[in-house]
Amino acid sequence: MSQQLTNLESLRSALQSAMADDETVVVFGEDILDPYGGAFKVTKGLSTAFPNRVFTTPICEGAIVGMANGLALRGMRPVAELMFGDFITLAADQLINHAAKFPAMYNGRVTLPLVVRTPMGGGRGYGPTHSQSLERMFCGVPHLSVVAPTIFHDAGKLLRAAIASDGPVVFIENKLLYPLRQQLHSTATIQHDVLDPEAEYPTVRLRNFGAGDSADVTLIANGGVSRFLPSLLERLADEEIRLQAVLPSVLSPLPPIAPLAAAAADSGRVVIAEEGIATNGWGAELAARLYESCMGRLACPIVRIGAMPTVIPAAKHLEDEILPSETTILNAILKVLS
Amino acid sequence: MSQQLTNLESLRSALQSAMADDETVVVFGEDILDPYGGAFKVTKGLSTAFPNRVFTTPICEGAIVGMANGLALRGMRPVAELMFGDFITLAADQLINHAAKFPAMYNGRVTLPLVVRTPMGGGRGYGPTHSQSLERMFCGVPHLSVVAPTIFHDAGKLLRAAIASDGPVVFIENKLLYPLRQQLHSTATIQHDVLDPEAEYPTVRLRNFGAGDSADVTLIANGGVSRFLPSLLERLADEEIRLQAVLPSVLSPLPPIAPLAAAAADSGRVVIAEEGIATNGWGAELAARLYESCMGRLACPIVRIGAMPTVIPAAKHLEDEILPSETTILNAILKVLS
Amino acid sequence: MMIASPNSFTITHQLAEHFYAQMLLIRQTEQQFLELFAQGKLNGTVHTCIGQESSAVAVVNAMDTQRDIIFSNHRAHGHFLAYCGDVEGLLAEVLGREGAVCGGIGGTQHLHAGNLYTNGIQGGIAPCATGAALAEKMKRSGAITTVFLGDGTMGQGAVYESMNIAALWQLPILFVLEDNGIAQSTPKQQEHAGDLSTRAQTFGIQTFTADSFDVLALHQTTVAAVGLVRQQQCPAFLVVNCYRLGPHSKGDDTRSPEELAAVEQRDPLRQLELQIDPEQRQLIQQSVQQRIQAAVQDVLGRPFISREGKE
Amino acid sequence: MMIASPNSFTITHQLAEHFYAQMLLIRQTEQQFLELFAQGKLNGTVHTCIGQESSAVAVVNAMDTQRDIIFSNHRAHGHFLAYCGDVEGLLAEVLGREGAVCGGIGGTQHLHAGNLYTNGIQGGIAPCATGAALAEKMKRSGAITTVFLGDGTMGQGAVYESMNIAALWQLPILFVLEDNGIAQSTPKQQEHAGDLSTRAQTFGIQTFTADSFDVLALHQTTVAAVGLVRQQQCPAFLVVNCYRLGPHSKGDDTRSPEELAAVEQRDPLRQLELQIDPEQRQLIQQSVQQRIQAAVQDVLGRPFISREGKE
Ligand SMILES: Cc1ncc(C[n+]2csc(CCOP(=O)(O)OP(=O)(O)O)c2C)c(N)n1
Ligand SMILES: Cc1ncc(C[n+]2csc(CCOP(=O)(O)OP(=O)(O)O)c2C)c(N)n1
Ligand SMILES: [Mg+2]
Ligand SMILES: [Mg+2]
Repeated sequence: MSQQLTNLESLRSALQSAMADDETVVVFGEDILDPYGGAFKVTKGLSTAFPNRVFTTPICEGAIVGMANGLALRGMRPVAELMFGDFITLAADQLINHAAKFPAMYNGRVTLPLVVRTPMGGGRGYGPTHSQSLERMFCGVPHLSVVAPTIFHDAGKLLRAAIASDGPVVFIENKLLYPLRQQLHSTATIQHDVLDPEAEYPTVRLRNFGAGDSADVTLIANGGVSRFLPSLLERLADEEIRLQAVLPSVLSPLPPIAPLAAAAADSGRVVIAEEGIATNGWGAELAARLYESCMGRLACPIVRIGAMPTVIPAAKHLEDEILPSETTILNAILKVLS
Repeated sequence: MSQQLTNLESLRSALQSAMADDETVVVFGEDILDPYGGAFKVTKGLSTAFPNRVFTTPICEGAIVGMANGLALRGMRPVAELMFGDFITLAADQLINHAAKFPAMYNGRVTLPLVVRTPMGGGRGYGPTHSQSLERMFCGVPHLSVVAPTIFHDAGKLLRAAIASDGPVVFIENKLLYPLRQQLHSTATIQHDVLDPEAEYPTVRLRNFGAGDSADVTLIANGGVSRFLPSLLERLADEEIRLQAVLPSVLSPLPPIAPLAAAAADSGRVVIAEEGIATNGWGAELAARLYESCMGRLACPIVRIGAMPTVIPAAKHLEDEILPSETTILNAILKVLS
Repeated sequence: MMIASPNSFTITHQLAEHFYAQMLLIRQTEQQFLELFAQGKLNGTVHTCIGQESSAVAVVNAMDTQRDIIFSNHRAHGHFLAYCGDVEGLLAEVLGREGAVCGGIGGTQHLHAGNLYTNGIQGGIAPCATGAALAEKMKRSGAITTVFLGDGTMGQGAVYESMNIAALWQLPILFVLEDNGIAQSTPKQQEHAGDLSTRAQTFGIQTFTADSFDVLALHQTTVAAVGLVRQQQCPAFLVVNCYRLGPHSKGDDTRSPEELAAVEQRDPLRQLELQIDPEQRQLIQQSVQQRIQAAVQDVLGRPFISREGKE
Repeated sequence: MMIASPNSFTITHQLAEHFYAQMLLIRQTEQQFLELFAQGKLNGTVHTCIGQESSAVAVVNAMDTQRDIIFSNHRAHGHFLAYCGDVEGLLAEVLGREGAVCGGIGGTQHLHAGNLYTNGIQGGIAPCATGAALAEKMKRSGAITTVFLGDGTMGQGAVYESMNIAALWQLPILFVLEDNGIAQSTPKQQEHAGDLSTRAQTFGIQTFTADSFDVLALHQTTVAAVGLVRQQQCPAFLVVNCYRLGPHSKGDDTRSPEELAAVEQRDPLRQLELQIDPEQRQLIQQSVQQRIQAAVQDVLGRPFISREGKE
């Protein structure tokens, strides 16, 4: 099997191919021109290949997304980059009161094929305003999708799906995943399959045990925390704990609940993990839905793991205490097992 | 017993007394000067009484809250009004990356006594950008409180508590509650008591049955939907259905879960209602927490009621179909009872 | 362009009548709204442009409505009617009846027809319009984009972000400031430092100013501005001094009687009326009145729109 | 004010030495940061103001640091050190050690000491500073507020919203534009239409410009601007043309060697050095070096800060 791409390479080549395939795709953002190629280099090479369709913008996140809205209304497929996900607050009005409103409030008579890509997450010591995972703010906004690849998804394919979609999508890229290689296939220990291969934004399932067995624990997780899974799955396999990890790639609207609920009920023990704060997070809605669907079939309460509810410190050792880690997830798994 | 104040009167007199009692209280917002006195008239009379501490601002919601942040850092107690709650998206960055960050990221060495008051909610035919209940976006933001009176709370007292608080508070006023009279005492049918009278933002409990009995159903609700309760409690009393309604006034961080869970477990049947969209709403976190705390003690899944997940139409009859009503709550109650 | 043609006299004459008919249509449609509101048949809110119709008519008629694009705000009935004349669709929209241009969902503040888009968030349309202008420039459609902003809305930072980008990238967009000197209840002097008509200068955007009192002159200025935008593929800023004769929305006017009397003197419709041949005028008045009466009757007879089939 | 005093020669001389000491302290502290970063002892990011120290020193020294207020941004070490000189507190902050000014939580971009506040969101501090200026005006403290903004940050609408309010309400605030001609990797010409130094004109805000190359002249200009703000209780806009000698943060400089060589020629520290008596210069250099070495040693010897006791 050929060496897998990194998340970053996958995203970058998706942008390249999307622009090559469709000349209505235009890309915007701060500092995205070559040779710099963007703060996280996802757009590197794009402006050289498509000089007339890649725009470096002034620093004005609101107008970046606003402009993208106008382009989308007029038949283009804008892909806007916000340099850090923390700045999405500045575009909240354009996302909520414009992008997500136009098609519905004009009674479906316009489409709004917009993608806002942005890196979220901590772990790099960037401090309180450059480390958050704010996608939760946009989960549940009607007519807006929130998509986030894990390392077990083909990030580029998801991005292509988002670009092909006729509605607005907030596309979350976790900073720490960029350099990691995508893991799209099974390994000796880890069974990799896709619950809904036909879905626009599919859900991946990973198991550290054979197909015949049922899981001891179900972990439902998204985005950045997926980086802990290869080690976690191996480690639990060693201890003969059967873990199944279910990884949706669309955070909002949630994918159909039945397959997730089936997976949850299969083990009766569930952990939900995300990098953002768990309180009122993505996992809150998911947990509520799972409880609804699994009434009487859960052996114990769902444990939700996320960042502690405070600011994310700049000092690395303090940051580590705030953000979820392999250990906090492992402990949650052991907790639901006990 | 003397005639109760309307919600509007209560809020207005709280602003008056807060300004009279503390000269660091300053009030800002669009069109708030007399004789106009603000779009919803909550600030009416203030600029006449305190001409030097009431400021009508240009139309710039971001800077309104930003300025308030600066005032708060410098020892004032700003109360900013956003004319419609829908515009809070424009202040999201100032609330999330400034107000909620400064005290914690400066390691507790500053306080930020800010109140952002804003009317949320529909039912007036104002259409997609003037009718939303967006408080859910700010629920779960660390170091930020979200407070919302019901008609069973002393709205003015809550506002005074918010003004007295040393951290930032988003204070949600439901438009349709403004003209309604506060109901702060028991009536022939409705037992009114406060679960935590000492709390800064107390939780009210209403029961249409005597103290000895336990409830058939527990409804946990907030803000605007409280207006349906007087009729609902009466109606269910007629049908001999014992309803207890639990109404927190602080939406985030949630009040201690134990008393809410006790109320939920008491009946084993729970409905959660809010005017905002239920998906990823205030009720999602609440439901998840109740399930956690009431494991095995709920007779059936919690039903969450909120606005349908779409834009709020301008046409009144269409709007009525989207927003929660007495009927949708009643139906949810009947559903959990069946 | 028409103005400069050889038979300019007749054409100006025709133009005046054409403008008069449109302005009257707007005025009377909005008066209907207020009446329907008073009768309880219309819910929510309406922001009428009574007194400002000439701005809508002068500007929109300077555009190429086959291809050009308009973004507008809460006070958009005039822009909408000058653009497409669909009285029935608009009436149905605000009354929630079948045939509503946005299915009764948008209502008065959130309208869409052809290339016209409105939204109720002050300032938010400025970057959207800027993006639309970029789209058309990239498509080489030759279309320009016009965005209508009020004086109060010049308080929003989004406007300056947009102007900067529009000038930096030389986008074909006309920023139209309808300066009626008031925002809801607040006079301009309490909202703005300095002179609003200089706000685009720092970005190197050429500024045009005119008064809405004289619709023909305003039109001529707009034609020049539109010509610049289209030919040079660059932004321009058009400041229209105008007068809000009515309340902000309904009945919420706190201006003094003197102030109201003063703006009343600046009614462009009455002013234009004087320039129209009385016979013609009567014909136009009759036709507009019939049109509107028929539309109201038609639309009120339609069933309320249903949500069926919508998710 | 000092400048205009009778013994202006000696005092200018003393001022130059004072400024030189501060600028050198800033320069060498930041060089330490880069070194510590290279050694893997410092995580995250640092935006050094290498080459721009004179702006920090000239502006902050024109203020009354006992009462005046400073808001700054991601590139704030210079402002911080010129304001309070707390090398140890700053070092501890970026190294996460005991004694950190913000408990290691804020880190390089989120600093607070006395009346100085920084944040890492470009533009967001402008309205905060405006509010602070209003607070001080209401309190009649006589304090003024200075807010530091970069040229790139002039793209944010929040800046214009703030200028409008500051001018409308005549607030004692000095907007300082540190125009180093670049934002991260993007040259000013790709970020802005028109001339940045005219951006405050439309609001009627008086504008001062100076070059950071000559710290004494810049200081003099700032003293005038501060004097205006304090005496007239009104806003002013100070444009400081300056030069970023180093990368945006660490190693991310894509400027050409020629460009870098050109800015290298504009190092205000080297320029000032020429004006200082060699003996004095050596004394200052030694003292600064000792100070920093001692601080680094001290701070690196401290334990990592703990979260205990924090919620
Ligand atoms: C973001 C936002 N803030 C506030 C409002 C409420 N509002 C609607 S119209 C208006 C006044 C607008 O004044 P101006 O821009 O001068 O336009 P005019 O009403 O005079 O046409 C205000 C404050 C809004 N719709 N959007
Ligand atoms: C709202 C926001 N957008 C983007 C950034 C990322 N960023 C940090 S510094 C910077 C460039 C700022 O340029 P300028 O204002 O000229 O200041 P300089 O770095 O030159 O001092 C950018 C884009 C940010 N911190 N905040
Ligand atoms: Mg106006
Ligand atoms: Mg710069």
